[in-house]
Amino acid sequence: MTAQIKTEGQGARWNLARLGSMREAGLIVIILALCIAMSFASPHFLTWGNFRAMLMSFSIEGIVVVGMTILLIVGGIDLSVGSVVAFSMVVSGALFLAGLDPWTASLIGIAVSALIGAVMGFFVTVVGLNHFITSLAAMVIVRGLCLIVTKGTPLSLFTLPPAFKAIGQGSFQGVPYVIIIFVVVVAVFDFLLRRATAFRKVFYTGSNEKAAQYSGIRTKQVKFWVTVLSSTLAGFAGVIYMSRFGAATPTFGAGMELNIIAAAVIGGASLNGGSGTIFGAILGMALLSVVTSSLILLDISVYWQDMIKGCILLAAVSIDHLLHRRKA
Amino acid sequence: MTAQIKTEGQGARWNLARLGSMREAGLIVIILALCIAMSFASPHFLTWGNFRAMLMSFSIEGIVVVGMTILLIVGGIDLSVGSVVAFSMVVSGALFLAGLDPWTASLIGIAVSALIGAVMGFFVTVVGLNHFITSLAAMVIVRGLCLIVTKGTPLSLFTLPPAFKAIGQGSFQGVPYVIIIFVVVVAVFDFLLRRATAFRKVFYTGSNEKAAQYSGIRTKQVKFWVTVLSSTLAGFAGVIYMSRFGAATPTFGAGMELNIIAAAVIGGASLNGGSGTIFGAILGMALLSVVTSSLILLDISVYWQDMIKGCILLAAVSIDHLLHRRKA
Amino acid sequence: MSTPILEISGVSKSFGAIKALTGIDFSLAPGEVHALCGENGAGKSTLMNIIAGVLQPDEGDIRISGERAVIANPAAAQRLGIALVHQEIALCPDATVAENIFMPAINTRRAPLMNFRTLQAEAQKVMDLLAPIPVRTKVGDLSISNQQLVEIAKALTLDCRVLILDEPTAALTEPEAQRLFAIVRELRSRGISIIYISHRMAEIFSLCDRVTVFRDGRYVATDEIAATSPDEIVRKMVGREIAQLYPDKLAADEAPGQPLLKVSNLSDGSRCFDVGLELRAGEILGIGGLIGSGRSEMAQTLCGLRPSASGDVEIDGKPVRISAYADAVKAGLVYLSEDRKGSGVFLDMSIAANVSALDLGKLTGKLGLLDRRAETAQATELAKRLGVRMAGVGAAVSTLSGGNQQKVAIAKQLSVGPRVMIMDEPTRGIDVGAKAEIHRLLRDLARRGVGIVVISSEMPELIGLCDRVLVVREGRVAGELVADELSEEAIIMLASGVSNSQNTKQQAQNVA
Amino acid sequence: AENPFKCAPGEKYVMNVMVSGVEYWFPVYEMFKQAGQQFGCETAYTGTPEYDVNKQIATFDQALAQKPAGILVHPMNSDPFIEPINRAIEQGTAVVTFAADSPNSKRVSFITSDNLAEGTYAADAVAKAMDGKGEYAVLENPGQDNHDKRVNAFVARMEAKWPDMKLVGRAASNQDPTKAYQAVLSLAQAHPDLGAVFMPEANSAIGAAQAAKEGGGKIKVMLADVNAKILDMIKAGEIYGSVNPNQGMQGYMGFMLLWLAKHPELIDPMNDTKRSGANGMSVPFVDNGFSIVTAENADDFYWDKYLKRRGTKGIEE
Ligand SMILES: Nc1ncnc2c1ncn2[C@@H]1O[C@H](COP(=O)(O)OP(=O)(O)OP(=O)(O)O)[C@@H](O)[C@H]1O
Ligand SMILES: Nc1ncnc2c1ncn2[C@@H]1O[C@H](COP(=O)(O)OP(=O)(O)OP(=O)(O)O)[C@@H](O)[C@H]1O
Ligand SMILES: O[C@@H]1[C@H](O)[C@H](O)CO[C@H]1O
Ligand SMILES: [Mg+2]
Ligand SMILES: [Mg+2]
Repeated sequence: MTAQIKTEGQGARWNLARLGSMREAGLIVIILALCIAMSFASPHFLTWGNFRAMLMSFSIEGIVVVGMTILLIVGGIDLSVGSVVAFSMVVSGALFLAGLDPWTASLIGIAVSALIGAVMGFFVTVVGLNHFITSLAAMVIVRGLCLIVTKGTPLSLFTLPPAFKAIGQGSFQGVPYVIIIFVVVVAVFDFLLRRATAFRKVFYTGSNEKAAQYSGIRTKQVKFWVTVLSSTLAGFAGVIYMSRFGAATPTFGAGMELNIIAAAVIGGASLNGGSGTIFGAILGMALLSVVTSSLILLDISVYWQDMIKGCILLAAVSIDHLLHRRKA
Repeated sequence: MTAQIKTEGQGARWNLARLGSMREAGLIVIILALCIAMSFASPHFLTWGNFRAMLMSFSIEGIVVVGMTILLIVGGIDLSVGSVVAFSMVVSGALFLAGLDPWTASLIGIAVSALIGAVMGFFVTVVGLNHFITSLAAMVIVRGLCLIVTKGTPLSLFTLPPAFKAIGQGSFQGVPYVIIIFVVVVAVFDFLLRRATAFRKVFYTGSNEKAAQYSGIRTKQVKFWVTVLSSTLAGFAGVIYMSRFGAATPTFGAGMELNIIAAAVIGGASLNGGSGTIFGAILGMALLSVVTSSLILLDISVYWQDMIKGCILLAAVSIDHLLHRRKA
Repeated sequence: MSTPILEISGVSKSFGAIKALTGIDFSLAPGEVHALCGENGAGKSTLMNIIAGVLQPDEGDIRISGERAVIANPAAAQRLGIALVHQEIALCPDATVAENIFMPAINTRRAPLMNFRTLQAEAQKVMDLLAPIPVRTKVGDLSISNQQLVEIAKALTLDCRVLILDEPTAALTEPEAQRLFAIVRELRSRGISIIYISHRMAEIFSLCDRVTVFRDGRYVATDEIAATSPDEIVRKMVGREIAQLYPDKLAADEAPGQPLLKVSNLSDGSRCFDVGLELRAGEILGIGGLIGSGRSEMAQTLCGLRPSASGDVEIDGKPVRISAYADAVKAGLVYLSEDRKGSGVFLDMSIAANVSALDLGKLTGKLGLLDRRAETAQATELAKRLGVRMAGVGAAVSTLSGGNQQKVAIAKQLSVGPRVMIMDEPTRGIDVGAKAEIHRLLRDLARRGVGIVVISSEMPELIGLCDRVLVVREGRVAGELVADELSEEAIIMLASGVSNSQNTKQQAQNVA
Repeated sequence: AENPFKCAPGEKYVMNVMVSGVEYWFPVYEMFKQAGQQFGCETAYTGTPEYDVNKQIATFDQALAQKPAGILVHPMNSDPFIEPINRAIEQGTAVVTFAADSPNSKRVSFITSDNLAEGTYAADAVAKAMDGKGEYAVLENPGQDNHDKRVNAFVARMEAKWPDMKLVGRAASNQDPTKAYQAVLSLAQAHPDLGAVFMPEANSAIGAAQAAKEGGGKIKVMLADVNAKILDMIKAGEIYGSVNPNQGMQGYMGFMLLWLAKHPELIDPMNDTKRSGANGMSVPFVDNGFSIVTAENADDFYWDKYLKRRGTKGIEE
């Protein structure tokens, strides 16, 4: 039978053919093509400095993307991430200003974010609302909480101890900690999502919740915890932003959700659940980032930037789609 | 057979029981309850001036909601509506400033909006991208076009002839034309969506696209035209905004999409397609509007407004959901 | 007799105003295969869902080995050793066959990481018992009948005491069914108790030890198979005698009329090749073949539901170009899908809306408005004719039992008054009585000049109903059997290609 | 005679803005409120938390429905406010615009800092610090009038007065610190000699300053407006400086203008307003001035310290 042959041939080992058949291959090619074109167009593009800059610009958001992708896979969505990022900053910042050490303050900030996720999870699983409307309400409520805590003014955390600031601003052997943290988070969750038993249930629940239930999976629990995870990662990102900017801005991250969701969707996540990868989502983020910074490097007029950016985005996802469809 | 009896009992005529069994009953009750509470809390609430302000604030957006709801029913989504509203304004405005009469200019503005819808429809149906990513790209591109046309500065259309300005600013027997147009558009599309054969296909396509194909429905055509309709209505709204504001602002409507989608979802539209009503979506819009304006009337501190608004929203949709679920 | 492994007493269940089960009693002995019979909508699946923890009873008791049990969810049922193969396929389309098969095990797995290699090897072993479906395939890419096999394989992995099979063979052909029966017998010999739901009497009598009949949500009787007969069971189910299972065929002297449908050279380049067929007025043409032989794809290609590479189609002697299904419908050619849930019905829409989906035009008034009165009338009329058990035509199709959903799908085809109907597994999940009714209806239509093509995996149906049967193998027409040649052996031989008699090949060429 | 500078019972003055939760407005309202109290008037702070002209007009209309004596409004866009402002005037509510104008409406006065002067001053300061020679870039928020004015004035001044200052990049940061951060990083990559960056508001500056700092601190960050974080960074030398509109005067004088517009009977200028029936209070434009914030005076601009010093509840009263 052809079937068996195929199964044996495709061992667990990596090889080029397998790489080519990955969902992400198209995106990789497109990003590489853009990078090559850019390296001709601008002498500054292919420099470590520029790469560092691009990586820095999306690595903290990348942590949020991880949570969003997992949530999309389970069939959910989270519009509140921008607000939660800000709230985590604001809570940690306010506690620090109130005299707590910044590490404990940050842990509390993250815990509070997780709690917000738990409340959303409650409304989704127990009350039975959908993720869209629940997280929309949460987005508004949590943004409101930011205003209440800060009275509308950014908290200046100038006095944060250097050890804490180092997370966001320092580097190890020339590689910023932020990038290291980002890579670790992405690698860990990408691995877990592909291999961990617990995370497989996320796919099953998102693919067909009923079928998952019939297999004994407590899909509500799965959805609950994924919702908590997404908020927790947003909270974690908030703390790193705080360390990087040395400030806690109540308006921070407004509108961020769209970018985050776009990255995940470009990377292959479906809004209907059941599919998506962390690696793809990060590539989606990278694509958006490369395009944005290329336009600045090329000194395109601000009036034209949006238009060109949108067109490149549309072209890229179309090509990716066609490449992928050909294969399927 | 019980079946027959019930069928005969449910004539085309309205009756209270039928009203109670409507999907929208819960929302109506919630909005009424809020209004009654508010009329005790503030002497200004139950005044024509306040109602006029609330109606005016959502009637033009209400036209956009109509298109979005139909698009959601077919299983799509449109993130570009805010940009298209602005572009329609900007194109009509620029043409008017270039010497065209405002009516022709407006028609062209609406036609251009329809064209944008057609391009999105092309990418969705022919290329095969999803609505989310297509309309996200369109949102960015069209916003860019607004900036290019206006060089970023609002066009002042002070010289628009009074007859044209009257659409947005005038009234008939004390009722603003804007409100009249809104009511007519909503009534017409609500009726069509419930009764017209063409719109029934929208429901089939959104409910189960494959089954619709297996019923001989050209689902791609359906999706295409609904996408065009959504953009066209956004363009129409843009022209009315232009008349109302006497200006064409390139940044207008940024972020509008979330509010619009939220209204439709609160009103019972599903992001997975197949269900939704115009009437429900407009009630959703009304709910958001009543909550917002109540907070202002009650003189709630700005710090607290968002938080309270979000909580009321969450409570309202929870109650609606539970009322509805009890029935089902 | 020893304590029953499963004992149901006084179980009732309502869905709103509909009483699906009323005071049901049922008992399952250790190591028996117990058939459950009843008309569509009698409440069989509802009871099984209660036993498997999917639904909660309104009242009544469940005892497992004499102990009262509350089965709060499917996981609880699994812990009690109850496994259910659902009538409606419920698999995760984005996951592989292997993962679907072992999903319950993955759910309870302690180890933090998956071991895909072992998983796949194990899954392939289980799968191969039924059919050699590669387990790395995504379930969403499988045909509906292969999905059904995956469902069964999934249940076989459970270490269960009670296995429930809810119409497992509805979409299976004889060889797969036989493999399943062998497995069932093997399980019985290991002391596992099995509840077997089917509308196929032959299966019940060859496989089961006892049979229980439900009617209208009530318990009617339980008998030893040895002490009863198909006729008696049918009488208990339906409450009357069914005189004749299949309608009369075309008599030998009744020559079929002019050609209604003529197909030549139809290929899609991947799954069907060089197909030719001719359908004449008055006859019912059957199409047989093994699972995955490409019958469905052949029909879908013909109707414009899949792209075709070549082929000419004539309807009523006139050539028609079919590039989309809408063209076919316009030309009077309709197709009933084998995948009821996926492409046959709109689950969350009303019965009336489902019935009218195929031709809205005739319900549309001058202003482009839908005549809802006419829509209701049409649905009511057809539902009555097919005996759909429902609350009303305004009810969502999702509230119907499987067989009744199938009737709605058929009603949709009938609503348009087609010239030619291609029906893919038309009586899938339909009870004996209704089936005879539908067969009579099809024969009636044929006599009135409507072309009927029936694709069926159920051999008796092909033999009992059709005047002529084409057998398909690997996407090609392998041969044709006319009325007096029709037998199970003949069909199987052609379908599996074991016979290489000159004769068959000759015939195949003639047809092509 | 009796002191005429007193409000009648129930006479209420309202301030109306968009993005109402943002710090910029608070010092404006603080002095608006103080002036109101001194006149024995009621005051209220209203607006929408969103950056959305449609929503702001809704709040304006709602405030109007309560028939206040006057509204001090910051119109997010000019022309959309023509009709609402004119409607207010017709119903007898006085309207004064601040910080941004609606010039074609019948508003009585417009009070603002001089955005052109702010941009010009900022340009001079930056150029001087760089000895008149080097590369600079700007971050923008295309579409908001007062911000565009500042940026355009900044660029125009450089071109006119500082020929050796070269504009090497413009990017849209749209008041978003992360966008500003990414833009400055990219600009610094494209132009290794970039010496300064200007932006017309404070939100972007938090991100821009961080990026400049990570780039080794060669880039001078100049902006308009302040907040606590900006002030700290100015003091630490991480931000070069800021031009800050004199918000308090905007509020206080804004109130005075409104009050006078509501009580034109108090004045009797030698003109034709009596004859024409127009409002005799006609001061079309007031410049409330701006401050230059540097490390030396930064301490005076902290909102929380100011609030503590004054012992009031800010916008919550
Ligand atoms: N979710 C539901 N909502 C409302 N009614 C339901 C629902 N599920 C089942 N029913 C009703 O309960 C009755 C019993 O259905 P059930 O599916 O148990 O029948 P069945 O015996 O399995 O029939 P079939 O042979 O067609 O599968 C039917 O009348 C059906 O319409
Ligand atoms: N989308 C698909 N992608 C890949 N293979 C498919 C797809 N759909 C069907 N197949 C395969 O094509 C073959 C033919 O399927 P088809 O459904 O036409 O056969 P059939 O003779 O009607 O049998 P069945 O009883 O399974 O319906 C099967 O092996 C099936 O698994
Ligand atoms: O930047 C601020 C605000 O954005 C507001 O427009 C008021 O004036 C400016 O100084
Ligand atoms: Mg059933
Ligand atoms: Mg088939």
